[in-house]
Amino acid sequence: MGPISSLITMPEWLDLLIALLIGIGFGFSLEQAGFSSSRKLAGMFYGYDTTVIKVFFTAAIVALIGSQLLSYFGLLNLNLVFVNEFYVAASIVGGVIMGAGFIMGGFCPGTGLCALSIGKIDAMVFFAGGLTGAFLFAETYPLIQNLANGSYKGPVKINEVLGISPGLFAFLLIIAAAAMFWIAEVAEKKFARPDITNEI
Amino acid sequence: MKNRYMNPYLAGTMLGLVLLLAMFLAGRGLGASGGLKYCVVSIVGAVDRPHVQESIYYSKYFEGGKKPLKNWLTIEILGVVAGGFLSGAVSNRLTFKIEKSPKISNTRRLIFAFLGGVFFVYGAQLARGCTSGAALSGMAVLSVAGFVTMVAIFGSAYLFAWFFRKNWI
Amino acid sequence: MEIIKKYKEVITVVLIVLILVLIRSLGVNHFKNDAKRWAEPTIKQSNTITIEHYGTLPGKKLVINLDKDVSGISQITMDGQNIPADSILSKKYFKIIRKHDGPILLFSSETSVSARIWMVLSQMGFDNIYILNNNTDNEVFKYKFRPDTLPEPEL
Amino acid sequence: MNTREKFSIVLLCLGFILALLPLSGSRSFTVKPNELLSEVLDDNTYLTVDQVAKFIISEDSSVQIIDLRSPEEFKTVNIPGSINIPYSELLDNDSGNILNNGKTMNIFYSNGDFDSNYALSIARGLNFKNTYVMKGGLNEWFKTVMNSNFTGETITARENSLFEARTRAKKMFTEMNSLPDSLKLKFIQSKHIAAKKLDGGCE
Repeated sequence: MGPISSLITMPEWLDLLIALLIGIGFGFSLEQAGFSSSRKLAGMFYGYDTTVIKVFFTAAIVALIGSQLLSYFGLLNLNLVFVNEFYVAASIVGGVIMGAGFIMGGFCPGTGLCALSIGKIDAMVFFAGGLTGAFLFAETYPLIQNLANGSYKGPVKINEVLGISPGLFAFLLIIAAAAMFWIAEVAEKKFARPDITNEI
Repeated sequence: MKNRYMNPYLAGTMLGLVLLLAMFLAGRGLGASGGLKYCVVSIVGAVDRPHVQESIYYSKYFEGGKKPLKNWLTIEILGVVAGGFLSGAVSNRLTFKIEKSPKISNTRRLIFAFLGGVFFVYGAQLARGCTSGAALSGMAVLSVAGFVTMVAIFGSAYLFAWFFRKNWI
Repeated sequence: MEIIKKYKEVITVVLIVLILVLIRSLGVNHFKNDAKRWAEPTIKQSNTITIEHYGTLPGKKLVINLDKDVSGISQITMDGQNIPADSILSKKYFKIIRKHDGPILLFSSETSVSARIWMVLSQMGFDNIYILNNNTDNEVFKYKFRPDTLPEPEL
Repeated sequence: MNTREKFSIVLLCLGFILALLPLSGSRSFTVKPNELLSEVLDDNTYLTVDQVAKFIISEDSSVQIIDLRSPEEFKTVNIPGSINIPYSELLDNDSGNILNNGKTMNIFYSNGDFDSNYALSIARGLNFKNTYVMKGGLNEWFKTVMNSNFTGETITARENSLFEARTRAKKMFTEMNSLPDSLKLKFIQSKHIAAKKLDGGCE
């Protein structure tokens, strides 16, 4: 059956309306989680606030379980759901650059946007920086083309690489996540910074 | 006194369900950095047409009279801003302010915020997705790219955390 | 009692999912997972058997005549069970098929009908089911294509 | 009992259930068995070779003819304008996107009556309502269209148009398949619609 978009050829307006609604839900959840606060986000790298890890992994796992169940019930054809393509070098280098950006700016694009939406001036500057970054990438693209498109592996799924069923992998991932949640809360007590956490 | 934030696990579940909905309705994950790119592309397109035509990068976003602004991701990030505002309104967190550690000056915070934006989105373009587009959505569909990007982002952030600790703690 | 109170949210969520999953996996009247697996015999062409050879199958056989009339099957066997194709999933007949253990053989004077019904039943999880037919060369290309010897057309 | 423990337990339980399920990437039938049964027994899912012949000579672009035979067989002879999805690959991932091509009709044919009708049951079971079968397959096509010659004294208007259609289809078929392999291959490649790429991510 699903995804709906593959069943019926949607008129553009409907497709974009869905995009808007999804976006609203996305922004709302991020802001409710407290991702509109750079100090809260940065907290996870210094241990005094690990909300990021909790929200991030809970979300990924919920979506993972949900999609697997839907496909088991025959409601969602996972072969028609986009799977990110794997460019080894690009993913790693890009990831490292993003990490640096994360710790400098205290936002990632998504969280930056919803911080901006509630009037955080630093987030607006971050957004301006983001636009500049995208512009720089576009201009420097010819130089880094090979890096960006090199070592292409296609849309590979991790459970296929490991040769186990998606369900089993999900289970292992969840075990790891549960352990991480526990560690995270221990860390929060160890590196507690009431002076900061009370401000945010 | 502002309202407290939602319980992280609850918020995570909510976010997860939104992601699931995106997969079910549109057969795709969430994304943010892509939207920024399309904004830039359309701005450049409006300012400097000829440059766009010859550039191998920009041209592909305009071929066949495509409008970068009328794009799933662009509309989605509009939604993100709206949703964030909505949430801020209901838990009255709407205030203009520069959030920073008291130990650093506003200018320093803003400079780093700007640099952060530049780095993050540049990296996101390279990795074809940011924390939401590549890491979160990628993990939900079990894509290797998602896990690798996620590890790279958080791993390097932890490494660099020491150098920038003055900004935060 | 204490424990149930303490864990009530947990129990509700897990229970709901568990029940849904059980309904899905134990229900009889639905298609099994993994279409490719249940179509495998047709790719290996191990799901058709000729009238001469079907006797060699082990176990008690159930020959099903999918045609409206019996003239076709009566030439093969007298103990064929007459089940019109359109009522094969009706309670009465489906029970017979489900209860039967041993090979099930589908016969129809229309090859296409038995082929289609075979796929439907196989996807519902019947793995000891065959198509009874004689024209074994049905999927063999019987003709010879003669290219025209005229000078080829300008393209 | 704090929230973390509750959530961890729920997720672990669900994960455990998932781990036990026979999940696999490949697809499963989605329509209800009774619906599928009535669909596969519907006579409108059959097309005669003459109907197909008419589609070919009119080069109807709303119709997609799908050859289920092996690539080798396909290369030697195939119906003009058809694309090749070997039956053994029908259930592979991208074939779904090929059937999902917005055509009003996807017409399956193989040499005979087995593969094409298996394919129809599969496609309909996966909820591709726009799928049909050319009855009798390529054998029937040769019997009726390629070897058609009118015997008799007088010919009615209907027969006349029928035979004219057959003759024209036959001509197209022969021309197409008489091409030297190199040209034919080019033609086939130009006809082959690639599975449409999925849209998503931050690209």
